[in-house]
Amino acid sequence: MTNLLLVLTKDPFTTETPELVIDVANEAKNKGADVSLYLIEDGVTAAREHEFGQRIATLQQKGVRVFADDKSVLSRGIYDKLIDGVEIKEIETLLDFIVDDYDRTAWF
Amino acid sequence: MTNLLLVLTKDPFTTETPELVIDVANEAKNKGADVSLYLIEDGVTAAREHEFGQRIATLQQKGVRVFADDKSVLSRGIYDKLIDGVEIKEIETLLDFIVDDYDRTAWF
Amino acid sequence: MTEGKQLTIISIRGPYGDEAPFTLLRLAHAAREKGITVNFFNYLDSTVIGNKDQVPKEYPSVEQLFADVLKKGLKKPKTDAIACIKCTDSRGVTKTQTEGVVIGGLYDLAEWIAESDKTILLG
Amino acid sequence: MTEGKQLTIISIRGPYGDEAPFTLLRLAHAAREKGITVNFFNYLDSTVIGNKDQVPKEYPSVEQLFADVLKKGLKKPKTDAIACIKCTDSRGVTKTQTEGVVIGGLYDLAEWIAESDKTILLG
Amino acid sequence: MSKKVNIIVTQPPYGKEEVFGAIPLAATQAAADNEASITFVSGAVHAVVTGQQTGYGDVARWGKNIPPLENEIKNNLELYDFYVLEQDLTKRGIKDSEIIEGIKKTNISELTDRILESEVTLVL
Amino acid sequence: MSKKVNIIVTQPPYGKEEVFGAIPLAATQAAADNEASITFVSGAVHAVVTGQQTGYGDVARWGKNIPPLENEIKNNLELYDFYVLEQDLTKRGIKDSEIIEGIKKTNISELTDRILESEVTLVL
Repeated sequence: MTNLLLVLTKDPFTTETPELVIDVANEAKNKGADVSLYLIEDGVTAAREHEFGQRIATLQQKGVRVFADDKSVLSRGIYDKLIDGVEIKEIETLLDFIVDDYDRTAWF
Repeated sequence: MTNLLLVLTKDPFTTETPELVIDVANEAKNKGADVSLYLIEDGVTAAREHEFGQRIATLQQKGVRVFADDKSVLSRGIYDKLIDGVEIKEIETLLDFIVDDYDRTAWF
Repeated sequence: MTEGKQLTIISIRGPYGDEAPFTLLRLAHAAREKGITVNFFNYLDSTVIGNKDQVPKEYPSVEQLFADVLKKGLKKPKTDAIACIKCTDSRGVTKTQTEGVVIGGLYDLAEWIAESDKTILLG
Repeated sequence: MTEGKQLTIISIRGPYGDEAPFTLLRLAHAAREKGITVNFFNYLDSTVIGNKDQVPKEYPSVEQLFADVLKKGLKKPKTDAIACIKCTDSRGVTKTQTEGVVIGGLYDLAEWIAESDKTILLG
Repeated sequence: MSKKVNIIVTQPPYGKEEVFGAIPLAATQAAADNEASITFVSGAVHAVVTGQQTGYGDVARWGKNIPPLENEIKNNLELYDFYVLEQDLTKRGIKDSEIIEGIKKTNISELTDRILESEVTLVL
Repeated sequence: MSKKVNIIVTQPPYGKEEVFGAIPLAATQAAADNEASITFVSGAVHAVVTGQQTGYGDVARWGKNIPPLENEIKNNLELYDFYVLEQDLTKRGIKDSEIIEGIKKTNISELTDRILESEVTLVL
């Protein structure tokens, strides 16, 4: 089973890219891949409790793990405003994921 | 009555900006302003015959004039693919509009 | 009727990555023909527009075209250009601006806005 | 386990206008601590990352931080950087790259991709 | 001649430089007797959230931190008006209680009024 | 070790440089025995339209014209695969008859397969 890490750097709605990432995450999961979503830069705003955050919560229910970059979350003042189950991580974790833990990384 | 020129440089859907421009055009028209929409750069793709083009056609029906930049249209290969009533103009026209013909220009 | 009018054009996008600097040049050429005075204020990434020694292989040279516009703008109609010092300092392009670009700041822009007939920002 | 692995990081965004160059630096610092070899390929607007004499007033200096990463990368783990020549030529920054940046091209990148364990592009 | 300068920002803070660039651009207008305002729309609405803590790592290594935009906004609140488009807050789930005190919520109707009334509109 | 390099472009042609940058990035991969492909999604789907005529004005003044991306694509069609995401074509009203011959329509399922099968995915 392939491990796929999807990294999202973009704010939802402002651009169309986050929607594509959700579509790919869903599809990869349907195909049996082990999928994680890592939010960094403006991408962390996607996990706020709102319409888009709900779509991420739906991914979580399908077994997608969701991570958010600590510095990105802090600068945007949303440390305690994310949907349940989002794991806040340091950049070292992201690097480990890319280099070691995941077979594939797609950075959006 | 204020003359307002809205210039749109962005592709619809790829970013959220074109939707804001449609909203402002509608609202300005409702408030009695004389409104025109000038499409340039990626903004010319907004006037293709499709979902977004239909929204522009609706603006036209409300009396909004719509222009498109010649060079932008040619480079994207869509000279003959725009909704009816879009007037294709050279950059000199846009400059005249900004400097002389319109009271207000908002360049998005 | 446009002749003798003054237009301020603020830019924020850099050359080649975005189409806006080409739009800037097209507007500049048109303004010259119509006798319109133009003030260019290059802000944020657009301070790279005036960076020297641009020799793009496949694109027209934004720097050369911009320098040419400024040179012709020594005579009526005037064309002036200011690059924001905080932005040029950040990017290391303060000392490498093409001839005709003056290093200045946002206070200069405020005055240009006040005295110009129209001001636009090429986003 | 990560130690001794090789990562290629392609960038396309310029400094200050976008957050990606700061992410690049954070990844570089983490890679050094973990003993990962990093190849930086600066493409399109990101060729301005290595431009000399950046003295931002309010931001950390991307150039100085990048130069520091490259200097430390002379010793194990290695850190190398190539800036794409067509992109540096376009922007006039070929001759003003900070110490440690090598001018190269897309063929170099293809080889880095082939030999690296992983490659990412910071969009 | 003094002018009304209506600044609209569309890009998200920190990810893009537009918010950071708009704030001093508005602040300096008063020096030429222009009257400025800033309206945050689209991704820029994230700029209004309180509690922004910047810094990418050890300051000794980084030289300095990125300036918190919250402070930049607060330092300018007395000088000119800040607005945020309500519909874009709602879309992104940003609650009223999160908004920096002094920033005013606005709507398309008011934004359109500002566009029609201001001699200059600048969209970043 | 040769690798599959899956390049995805999201930004509109001419307005942004990403399409222009992606094409040679893919073309050079073969030199290191990598196997490349490009998939146009979001605003980049406008790149597949035939009949692109570039030029901002008199070439004597401009030095040269912007390269037509249509030609760049055609010159590389034999070297590697070009895909375009069908749902984003539909959204923008681009008809099959407008697409440069040789570019293949694709969907989310196939794009996901390429992401899972390719050692490297690069999104511009």
